[in-house]
Amino acid sequence: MIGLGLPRGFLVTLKNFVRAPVTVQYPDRHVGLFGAAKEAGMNPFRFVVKRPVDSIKAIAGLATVPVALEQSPRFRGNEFTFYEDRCTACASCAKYCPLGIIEIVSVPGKIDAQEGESYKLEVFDIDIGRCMFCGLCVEACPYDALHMGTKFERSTYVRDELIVTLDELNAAEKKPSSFYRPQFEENAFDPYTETVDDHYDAGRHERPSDEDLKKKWVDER
Amino acid sequence: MAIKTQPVTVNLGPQHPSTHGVFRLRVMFDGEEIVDVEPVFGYLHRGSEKLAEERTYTQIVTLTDRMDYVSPMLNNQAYMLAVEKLAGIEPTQRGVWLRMIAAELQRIASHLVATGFLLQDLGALGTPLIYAMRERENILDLFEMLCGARITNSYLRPGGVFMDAPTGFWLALDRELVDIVNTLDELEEYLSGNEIVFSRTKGTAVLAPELLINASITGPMLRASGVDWDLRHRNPYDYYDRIEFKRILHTASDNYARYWVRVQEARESVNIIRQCVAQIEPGPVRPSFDDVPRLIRPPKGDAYVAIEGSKGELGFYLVSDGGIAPYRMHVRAPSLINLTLLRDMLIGGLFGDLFVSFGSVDLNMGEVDR
Amino acid sequence: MDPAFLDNSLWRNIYCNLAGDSAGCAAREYSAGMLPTGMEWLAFALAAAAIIGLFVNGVLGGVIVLIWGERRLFGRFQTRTGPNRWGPFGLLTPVADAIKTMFKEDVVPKDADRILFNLAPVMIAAPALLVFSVIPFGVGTYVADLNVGVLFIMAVTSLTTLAVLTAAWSSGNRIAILSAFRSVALLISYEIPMALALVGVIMLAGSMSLGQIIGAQSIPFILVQPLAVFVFFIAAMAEMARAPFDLTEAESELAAGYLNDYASMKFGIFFLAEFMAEISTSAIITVLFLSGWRGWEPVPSHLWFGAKLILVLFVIIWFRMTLPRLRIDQVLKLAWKGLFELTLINIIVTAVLIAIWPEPTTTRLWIMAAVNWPVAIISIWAVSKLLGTSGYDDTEPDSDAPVYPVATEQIPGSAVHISGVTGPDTQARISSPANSHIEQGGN
Amino acid sequence: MMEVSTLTNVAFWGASTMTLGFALIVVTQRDVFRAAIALAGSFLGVGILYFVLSAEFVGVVQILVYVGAISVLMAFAVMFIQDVTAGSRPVQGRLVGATMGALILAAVAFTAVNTEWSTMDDITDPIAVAALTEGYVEIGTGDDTTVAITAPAETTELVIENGGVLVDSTGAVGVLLVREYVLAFEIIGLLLVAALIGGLLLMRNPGPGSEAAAEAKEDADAETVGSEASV
Repeated sequence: MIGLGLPRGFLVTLKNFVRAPVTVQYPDRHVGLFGAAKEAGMNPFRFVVKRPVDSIKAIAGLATVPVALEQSPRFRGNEFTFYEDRCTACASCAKYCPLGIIEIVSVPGKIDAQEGESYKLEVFDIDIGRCMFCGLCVEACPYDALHMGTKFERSTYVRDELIVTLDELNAAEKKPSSFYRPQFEENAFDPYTETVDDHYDAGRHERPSDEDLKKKWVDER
Repeated sequence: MAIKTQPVTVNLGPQHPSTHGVFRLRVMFDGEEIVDVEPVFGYLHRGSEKLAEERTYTQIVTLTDRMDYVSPMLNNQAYMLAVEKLAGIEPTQRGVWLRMIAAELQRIASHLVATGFLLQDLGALGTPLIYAMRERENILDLFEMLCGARITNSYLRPGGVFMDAPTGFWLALDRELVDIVNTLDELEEYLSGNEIVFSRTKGTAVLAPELLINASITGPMLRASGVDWDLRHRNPYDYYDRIEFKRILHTASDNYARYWVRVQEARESVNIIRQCVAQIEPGPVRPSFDDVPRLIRPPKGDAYVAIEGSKGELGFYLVSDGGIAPYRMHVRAPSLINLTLLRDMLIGGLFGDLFVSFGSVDLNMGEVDR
Repeated sequence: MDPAFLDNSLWRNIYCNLAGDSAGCAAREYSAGMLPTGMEWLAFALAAAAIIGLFVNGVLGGVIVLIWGERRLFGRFQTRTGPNRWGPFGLLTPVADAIKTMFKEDVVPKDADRILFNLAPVMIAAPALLVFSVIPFGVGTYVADLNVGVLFIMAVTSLTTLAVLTAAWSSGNRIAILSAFRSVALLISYEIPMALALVGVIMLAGSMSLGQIIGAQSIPFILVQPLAVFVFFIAAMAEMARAPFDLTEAESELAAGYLNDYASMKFGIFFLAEFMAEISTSAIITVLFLSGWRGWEPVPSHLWFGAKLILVLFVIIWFRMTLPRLRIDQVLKLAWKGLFELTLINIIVTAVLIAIWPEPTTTRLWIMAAVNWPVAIISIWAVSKLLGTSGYDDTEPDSDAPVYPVATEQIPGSAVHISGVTGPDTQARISSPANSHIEQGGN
Repeated sequence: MMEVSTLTNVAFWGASTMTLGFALIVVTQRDVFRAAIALAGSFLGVGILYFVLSAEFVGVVQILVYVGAISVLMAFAVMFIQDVTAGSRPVQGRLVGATMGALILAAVAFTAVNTEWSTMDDITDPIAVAALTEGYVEIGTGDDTTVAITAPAETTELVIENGGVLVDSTGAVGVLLVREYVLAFEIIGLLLVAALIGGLLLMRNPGPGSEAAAEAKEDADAETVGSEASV
């Protein structure tokens, strides 16, 4: 059973043995002395002199530095970014959701100076516990009010906490994913460093012209 | 010399580490030799075909992701071709090229998984599997760039794909293609000449081509027996007729041939992707909503489209009654049909070869049970 | 219980220090012991307690480090990092594992034979620990230099199979029984080449005492006995049931085999015994073939031993990480048709060499090495030919091989694509009568 | 009369109890597999007894062969028994068996009591006395390994150098086996081979023309496999 194949296999595994590991450590990664010094922004000697305790920890393998995950801006994640100002309560998202987990209750309400009459949201609940993040709701939203988020940590001990309500959506940090929102990609928007708090800055997918709006809301009434 | 023995029946699964999902095999052993095999499946049945009757044509894409969860892009492609045929939608050029690139990347990923798990079944303690999965991760990163998800892609829409590739994608793809070839080289260096892999897989679970054809086995399993049957060549869908590619054939029809065909096909897929990248042109990736609305209502009728999936002929049969949801959907799942020769493969073999032969079918329980 | 076994050993030193100038220690000039005369039994008990405590804890500590090291090395071979979260460099991971294992529910299957089921972990742990009693870890660091040390190791390691058999049978589980059958087959097959491989070493050293074998290695026997090393290494891997011979556990076939029904610390003991076997095997290889604790002077002998031990462990782990598992018939074939012959060749060649040059000195050992290496290479090559490896290089199919005939043309009217670009535009895919209902469809 | 050390006594009685206790389990235990394991324990006790008697070579071989191999094979063979846990049914004519057993026990006891065992005082060989009374001189080799003096392999007579004492019986056993009792040794080997072949023959399938029948059966199996192509 001895041939050249086995030794070649051993060489391949040995070659991989000396390779740098591909593991991505999360949420932080262990570093040695050099890594800790680099993180602190000084050379190792200076680091040992300046911060002896930290350097001992680093040598003992206990020092960690946080890791920023490399994710695509299109990542369809948690924490939907929702701009209530833009929502007309048309419930397209609820209709397009394959699982029917978006619950919308609306009342006829406010009048937007620009866009005219709209509906006020009473309830806008997304049951994230059942959500599969397909993004069809975001794709369906004609006014770009709903965006996918970029986070992925939302573990709780109680299922009810997985229902995201309107208040939570409004309060959440607005880091919209560029999934189905090409305007973010055109502006080279990075959802991992920037936030878009104002719905005007979030850009419009297909914004009707002023004439159209006037025709629709004033002339034809 | 025959020694008086008594066969013993052992239940392998449904919670067995090597059954590639939840699958149960009632095996009768005589010593180490397999006397009888009875496959029991259905543990992962989720009723996807029934669920499809309650969903719009676009929503069903999310269901197809979950059928063969190691090659969702190919499922998407097969399903969308069926929808386009049913509704008479003409896809956009760029959309077709993009989904071909995605499908071929998915084929590589799927073949890598198959190879890795075959070696896992052979008893290599994870090393080849991790080398293969490492490369698959990079492919999934590309998918994340394309559509924001790694496995539950739902990338395709009627008439194309939902979004054009981001600008960084093409550079990453170029790099990844080089990496894939390197990984395949490494895997072949490691395994293709390995005496233990040889002695374990050569001449085991040999199936005659006639038997395979009669049982309507397709895919790498069929091509490993020397039957030149590749739907990309026989029945070109999308733009495969504009692509020059080699059909990989092996004549031995044993476990080794199946492994070899998969690895070589992954190499060939790299070629296909290179040609796709060379031919792709700018343009819209899906028809405008005037041509193809979000909610399509195909005319009454039915359509069947099959593509060359990573595991064999993957077909979707759709019947429309003119509504927003299909009246009936049926999937020709290659994993299920390739499993039908399990008894022929296993009976008379040894226990050690059981899961190797089983793994060489490259089946996926999500697809078998749907 | 002849005290002569215990000469100069750790055991003897402790005992004589305690008991003083008593019967067993006459020649050792321990004029006064710590205990008064007549308290030999207490000295015996104390020394025994000390030795047992030292060795059991030392071995368990070694196992913990080995588990950590093995997992780290696994990680590196698979381009991962391995466990590194818990404690410095992940060193506390095995401790955490042990705590977790202890607090698991201790399940005994309904059909199990309770007594034997509980006895099996003890049966496997005892011999695994017993092996260490004869291994010299350094100058004067051993419990007993048994004059049949090599044979003792063989005897004690063979006990593990009985434990495996007991565990498998008492579980009342068919998969476990299959694993036990394999275990017995492996034992019977590999005990023989393993023992025969050692004959060459015993002949060269002229003794079965591990101390004397180390003493005889003016050059490491790995250079003098390449065939013996080759066979012993493979046989030892098989005896330990490590990959590529892990047929008894074979997680992809038997799903841990005889360990199937064990939970909690009973499983933990099996697990520990497995790693103890790995350490003891490496130690035996170190002693028999790598000249044990011998090395250049200023470095202490224990360090030499440790370094060689770690080297052997690395090679074992490397093997385990690289090779797929062999099938049972191939494993047995390898033992009977391959290794057995190799050991016989080795014995004959060594016997002839010793007959020519009795009482081997360093120079003579070098000459023997020069003879043995070509013999080893040629015989391994010849035996691999006998085992039938021809054709192992034709990975690609013959290009002239007949391919199953299918139509070379495309199926007429086959294109499903409607864009008009892909050629003939028809709705139906296959126009056979059986599939005619499909033609109704499309648009 | 030499004084046997307390430790030796403890070891002897411990090992004897172990041997007899396990032997008792062997004959009383219904479960055949448990009996086989107990037998292994009994063998182990005998092995320890050999160690106590300074016959460590025999002791190790006892463990290697009897505990490590024969017990394993017995336990293995037990698995082929139809109903292991029930064991064998009580034999007819228990009375006869009991009588026979009692008679044999009586004979053994009678012999043991009536034999004139040689005592320590009867031993005149000074070396043996030295060994037994632990009054020997140890010889170190100068290295840290202290070696007890052994006999040169060429002679069957035990030569003691420097007034030391023979501890290693391995060489002596080997010399005896391949010099004086070589014929007996070979005959036993032959006997074992014969037993092996006999065992294989007994295990054979006793069907009519077994090999041809087996082949025909295999062919038939292959045909059925071919015909039912799918499940």
